[in-house]
Amino acid sequence: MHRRRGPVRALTALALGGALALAAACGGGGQSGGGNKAGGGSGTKDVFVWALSDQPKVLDSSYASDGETFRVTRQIYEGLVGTEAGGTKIVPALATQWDTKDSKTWEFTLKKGVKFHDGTDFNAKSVCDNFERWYNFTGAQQNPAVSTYWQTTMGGFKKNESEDLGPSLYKSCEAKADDKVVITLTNPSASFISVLALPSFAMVSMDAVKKYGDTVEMKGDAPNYTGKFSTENPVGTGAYKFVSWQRGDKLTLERFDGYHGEKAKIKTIVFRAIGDGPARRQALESGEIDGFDQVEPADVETMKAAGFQVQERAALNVGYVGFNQKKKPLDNPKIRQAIAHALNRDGLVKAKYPPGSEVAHQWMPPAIEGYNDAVTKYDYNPEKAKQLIKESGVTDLSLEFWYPTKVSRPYMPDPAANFQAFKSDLEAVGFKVTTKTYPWNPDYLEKVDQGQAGIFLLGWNADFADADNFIGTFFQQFNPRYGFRNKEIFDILAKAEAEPDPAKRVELYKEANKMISDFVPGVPYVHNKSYVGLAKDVQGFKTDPLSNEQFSIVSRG
Amino acid sequence: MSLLDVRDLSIVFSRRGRRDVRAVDEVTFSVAAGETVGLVGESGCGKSVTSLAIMGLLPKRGAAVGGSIKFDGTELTSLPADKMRGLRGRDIAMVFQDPMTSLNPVIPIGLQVTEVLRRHRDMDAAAASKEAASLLERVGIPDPARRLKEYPHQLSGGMRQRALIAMALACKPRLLIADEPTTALDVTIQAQILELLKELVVDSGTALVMITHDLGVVAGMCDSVHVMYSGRIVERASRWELFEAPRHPYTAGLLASVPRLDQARGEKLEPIPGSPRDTIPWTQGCAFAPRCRNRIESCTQGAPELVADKLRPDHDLRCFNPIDVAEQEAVTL
Amino acid sequence: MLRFIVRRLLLLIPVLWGLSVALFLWVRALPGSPAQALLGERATPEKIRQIEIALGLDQPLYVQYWRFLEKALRFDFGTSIQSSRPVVEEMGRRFPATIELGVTALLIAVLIGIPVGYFAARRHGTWLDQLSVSASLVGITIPVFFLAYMLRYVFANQLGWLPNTGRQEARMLDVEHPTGFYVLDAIVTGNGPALSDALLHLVLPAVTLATIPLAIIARITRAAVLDVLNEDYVRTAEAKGLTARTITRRHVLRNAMLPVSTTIGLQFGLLMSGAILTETAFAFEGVGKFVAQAIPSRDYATLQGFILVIAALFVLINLLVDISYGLIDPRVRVR
Amino acid sequence: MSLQVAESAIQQAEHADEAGGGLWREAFRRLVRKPAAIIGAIFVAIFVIVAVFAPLIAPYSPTATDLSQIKGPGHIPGPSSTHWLGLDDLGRDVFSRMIYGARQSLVVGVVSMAFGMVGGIILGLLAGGLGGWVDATIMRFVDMMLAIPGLLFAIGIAAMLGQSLVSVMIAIGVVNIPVFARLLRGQMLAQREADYALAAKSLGVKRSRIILGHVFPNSLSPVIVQGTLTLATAIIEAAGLAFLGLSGADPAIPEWGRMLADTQKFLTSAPQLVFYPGIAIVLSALGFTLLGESLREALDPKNRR
Repeated sequence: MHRRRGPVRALTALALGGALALAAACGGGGQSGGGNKAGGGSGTKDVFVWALSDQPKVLDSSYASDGETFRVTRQIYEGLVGTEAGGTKIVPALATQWDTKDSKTWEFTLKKGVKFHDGTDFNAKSVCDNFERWYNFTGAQQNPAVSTYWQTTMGGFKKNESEDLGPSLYKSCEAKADDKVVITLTNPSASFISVLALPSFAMVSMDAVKKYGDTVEMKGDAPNYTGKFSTENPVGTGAYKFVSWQRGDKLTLERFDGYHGEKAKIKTIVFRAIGDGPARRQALESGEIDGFDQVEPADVETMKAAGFQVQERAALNVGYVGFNQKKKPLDNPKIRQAIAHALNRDGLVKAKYPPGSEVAHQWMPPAIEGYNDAVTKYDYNPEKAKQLIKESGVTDLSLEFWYPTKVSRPYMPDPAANFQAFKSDLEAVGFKVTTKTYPWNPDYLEKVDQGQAGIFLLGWNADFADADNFIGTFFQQFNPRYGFRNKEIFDILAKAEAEPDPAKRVELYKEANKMISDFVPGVPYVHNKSYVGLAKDVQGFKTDPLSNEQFSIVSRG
Repeated sequence: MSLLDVRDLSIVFSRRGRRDVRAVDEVTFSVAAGETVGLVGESGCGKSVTSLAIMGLLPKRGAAVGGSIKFDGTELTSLPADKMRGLRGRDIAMVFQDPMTSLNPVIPIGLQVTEVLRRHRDMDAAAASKEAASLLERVGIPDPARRLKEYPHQLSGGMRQRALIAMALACKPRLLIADEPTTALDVTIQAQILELLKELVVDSGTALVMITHDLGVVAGMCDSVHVMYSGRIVERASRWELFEAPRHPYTAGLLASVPRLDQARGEKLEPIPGSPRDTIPWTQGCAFAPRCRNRIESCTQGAPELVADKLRPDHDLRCFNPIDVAEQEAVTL
Repeated sequence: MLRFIVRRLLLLIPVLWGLSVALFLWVRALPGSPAQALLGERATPEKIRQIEIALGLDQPLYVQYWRFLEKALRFDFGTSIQSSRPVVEEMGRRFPATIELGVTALLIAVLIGIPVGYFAARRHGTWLDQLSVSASLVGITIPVFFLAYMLRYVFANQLGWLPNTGRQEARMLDVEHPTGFYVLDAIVTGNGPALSDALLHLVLPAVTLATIPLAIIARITRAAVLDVLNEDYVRTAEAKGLTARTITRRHVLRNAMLPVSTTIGLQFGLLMSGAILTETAFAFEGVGKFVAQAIPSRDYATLQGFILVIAALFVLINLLVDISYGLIDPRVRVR
Repeated sequence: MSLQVAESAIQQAEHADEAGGGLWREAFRRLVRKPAAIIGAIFVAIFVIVAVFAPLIAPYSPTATDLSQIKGPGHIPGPSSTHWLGLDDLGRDVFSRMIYGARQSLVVGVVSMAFGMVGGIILGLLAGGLGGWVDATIMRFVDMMLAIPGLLFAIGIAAMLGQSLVSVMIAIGVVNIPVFARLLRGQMLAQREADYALAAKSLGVKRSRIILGHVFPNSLSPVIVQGTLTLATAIIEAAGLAFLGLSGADPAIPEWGRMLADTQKFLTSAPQLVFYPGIAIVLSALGFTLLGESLREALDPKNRR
């Protein structure tokens, strides 16, 4: 008879247990809430917690292509050259100086006494080994999703396994002495030195690569980094060395005491991934983290008011409304001009972008050489827009306006808001706007790049500070995205890219900017400042236009 | 002194937004130890409600009980709930109408029998289960040890009713109320169950209140019979009296609508016209008046009282125009 | 019973197979390609083609399906585009999170829902009953994520009693996760602060996720108890003079639990749907959030693997519910 | 002769139908006595009236932005005498957007419900009417659909169909198909065993006539109750999908679920923007739920007294 009572009794017991657990949880609440702060006090001076927006994908910089991965690898590795802190100028890093006569043969002098975290020496042989490693990538390593930056900048490999790969820009590397190395290219390239500043060209310990392996498999639909070097044993020369990575939890770095430069001030760096924007801000406010990137525009002022540090980062980006001239009536220049006059760029930037953001009038930010103050500007003028529409003689004023979802870019923190504002502007001057939207990646990017969109929201973040990285990538050849062929623009951009004389190059880009402005292939509207949020006691943090922020110079007061 | 004394019992149901319903009124009867009393009437006449009131099983809210119910001198209407619980199942037990639904389907028969024993007779598990087996045996369930482990759905209807009777008799109650104990059963089983009840009552000297709409049941068992209509007793007499010479037109109607062995061949059964719903409130007159063959004018101008029959002192009647005894005889002949 | 289980398990095979085909076709029918998803802004048509060949996406569909099935049978679902890790590894990381959240939510729902439903039924028609009925109605009609944000606003932003998002305080550094169930991990490693931290992080998401099942369980319990209270066997039990406790537990609750236990079993689908919203709203890195993100990012491998496993779990849980139903209800047991 | 008997059986069946009609009449009488039903009906009525007469009620355009009202990012003007519920982040009148939002939400609810109901009725009718292997196949299919958590299923369909309100409505509708199908099939199986159907069958009335003429119409009442309840869940589900980024293409067109989802980012700075659509959804869903539940109770023969 007792047996039969089992379930009910068990249920009662459960109920009791649950109540206890809840009570414990509530009781624990106060305790741990206090404990947080107390715990934060002890030893926090030597720990710096940074919130990433996503997990890093891999710890091998040559396989990486996304910002959050680079944010971690930048602390572990260094390249031959770098960019000056807070600026875009190329400065020495592992190479103290370099020289080239023909932009084809490059000679580097290396810093002496540099050691990798595993104790091996960094020298000319290391440099050649690294280049040979990249050059000899095979199989899945040749996948554009794996060696993205190598392929974008250097082309193909020693043995190209896909006919879609072009020839390699890299030819050979020769260690002339321990600290002298010569790299030879197949063609002259003035931008080679800028390329080397990219985080993907960081020097890694080849001993570690051989020891732990750097294999990659294409499995299912994505690369799986099976080599332990790439995920569990990254070894570089940076101020921090890798300690551990518990995926989904945290990634820990520690000061490298054998660092060749100034040693890191804070001993431990912890990276956490917090995907939710407001949650990152709240984590900073509650003292859980010490810093995060991409503060929401709306939060900048409130966070400052609450005493948190909000550091501005110079804008190396452009947000624009693109036109596809294959779609009518966008083939009509008057219509394009009309749209440019119809959009209230100032209103939007003032209302939705953080303070310090600039209204854009050309397709690259002012900080980059080649920017032209004298381009045609299209001010907000609905009357003029209506006038231009009348002049164009176009009667069918329907436009298909595209915007992406599931994305927040520095130049476009809230695409839907931009879209709604612009749509309202366009309707105000008489356009009939229909809406199309897709998730940013892959759908939106794919369809826009295939030329399916009419007018669309897009933008660009600089990989490196060069005009070619902006208007060169946009307009140097036919791009289905914009759907136009303008030989003059194509030609001048090609000429500028190949021009070895920097001064002449700048002039050509200035000229190009003017031509582009007159042609109106779209309406650039913002160069957005982005913001880093930091705890009150963080000192020495220096924002960088290319997001190359070194944590080694950070300390806590 | 009688074992159960019900005096002026009234039960009023009230529901928010509806008019109060007076389900039972002016009900007075008593049962002596060892006596079998029948409460007879069509469904809805208040007989089951009366039994629930005796058991103290009416809902606390929405049912107002008036008058007095005395059990062995104890007033039940004002007895605290826990005292009443101690009484129920031990001194007063009840057998319900539908054995199919009156047993808990998810626990074995055994537990349902032993739980009474353990509650009221302080038995331990082993003794209770032994006693339960003998109880089942007594009510005629073969292989009781096995049955104890079985669940209600594994038993036939008759078996279940036997099991329910076993539970009711487990503590040798002094009063047993059987509410239509055979209605839901096959005819062949009905007789067995009635026989069983009769036997048990005689054996143990338990007083029995038999609630039924079936005059056949009454005829076989009861010492005296109370006929109820629309919440009130309309006629009361000993079994013999009642069957021989019913005085109330309702009783007569009930009798006439039941086939009888002594009925002349070819004689038609006469159902009472209308349905129990065709009624008027007792405050306005006789509730049975709308269906009554003997209706006279005064029937709808005031309620008749329950008074002793002028002709037979042991026979109570609530009627302005009862059936003539002579007429009765004419009918029977 | 065993035959019943085996039969049901065998029935699982065609359902899962059909599902795998449907899933495979569905994933291919989604706009956008995984190659583009991998390359993002830097995609060019050449690079996309190169990747598609490498992935075998240029092969005919049945070949692709066969490859997928062959690997899936070996429990190899490929690599997630979102994280570049094997899908199976992601499952190992994310299922514990969701199971921890779901079980906590279900516990809350059951432990509060059943008593509330029971007492509402016992006090049928009183203001207490009315209140519980109205509250459960609101609980069912409030959008999950709205509730989530309201709770965050009140308890995290305004009052500061509970953490806003996530599963763990970012500054918790000395925490080991041998199992991935954070509460369990903290207990196993004897880490007190980690335990209270893990529990605190569970409170708001679990309450959010529990709301709808709680409301449903309370309603079903109330209805079931009301039904049972009107049953003849409860009257029989009363007539036996049993104590109120015995009647409640043995006769009322045991019978009322039949429909309630079925309902609890059916909450799995609701919990999973709720988990998608709850985890997204609380940045809780579990299955729901990962799958929800996988759809716009065209993480094919994740979608196929996770949804297949979720569906299999769902069917298995339904089977378990049927079996346990048999344990409570003898009438089913015999059949 | 046998034809006559058959006719009488049909008449009997028609009586059952009349009882059905009477059932609805009686249910309606019980319904108007229930306070829950009245409250539900009032909510629903307000909702529908606002939706239908939105252009007459709303003081401003729901879509025209006015950025000059916005001083900077994060600045959201609160309620004022000119804008009763304040402005949103693009300077639009929130009250007008709420009014027009009722319209879209009603459309979403009704269309998704109708889609699911029609689909479910077709499947249920085939399964319950034809029986045999058709029934088995359809029910396996329905089982498969039910094996995927509802919201996940809806996301999947909406994602496949692309970003538009139509695909959201189809997605929600499809998810509800198995619910309706099961309900109708179960009810039809029960009705087929009902006395009048058995009688008609034993008299050789054509099966299709019994099923289409009598069994089917007599099985519809729980389906209609479920339809009312689905109106509520559809609006909630649409909000859930919007939260996950699946909703109409144009965010300018106000729809409560979308508004609720899109304003989450202002929760700390302007909680009122979140609150209005949230409350509107809860109240309208509550209205349909109360109505549906009361209807269910009123139609339940157990409650007939």
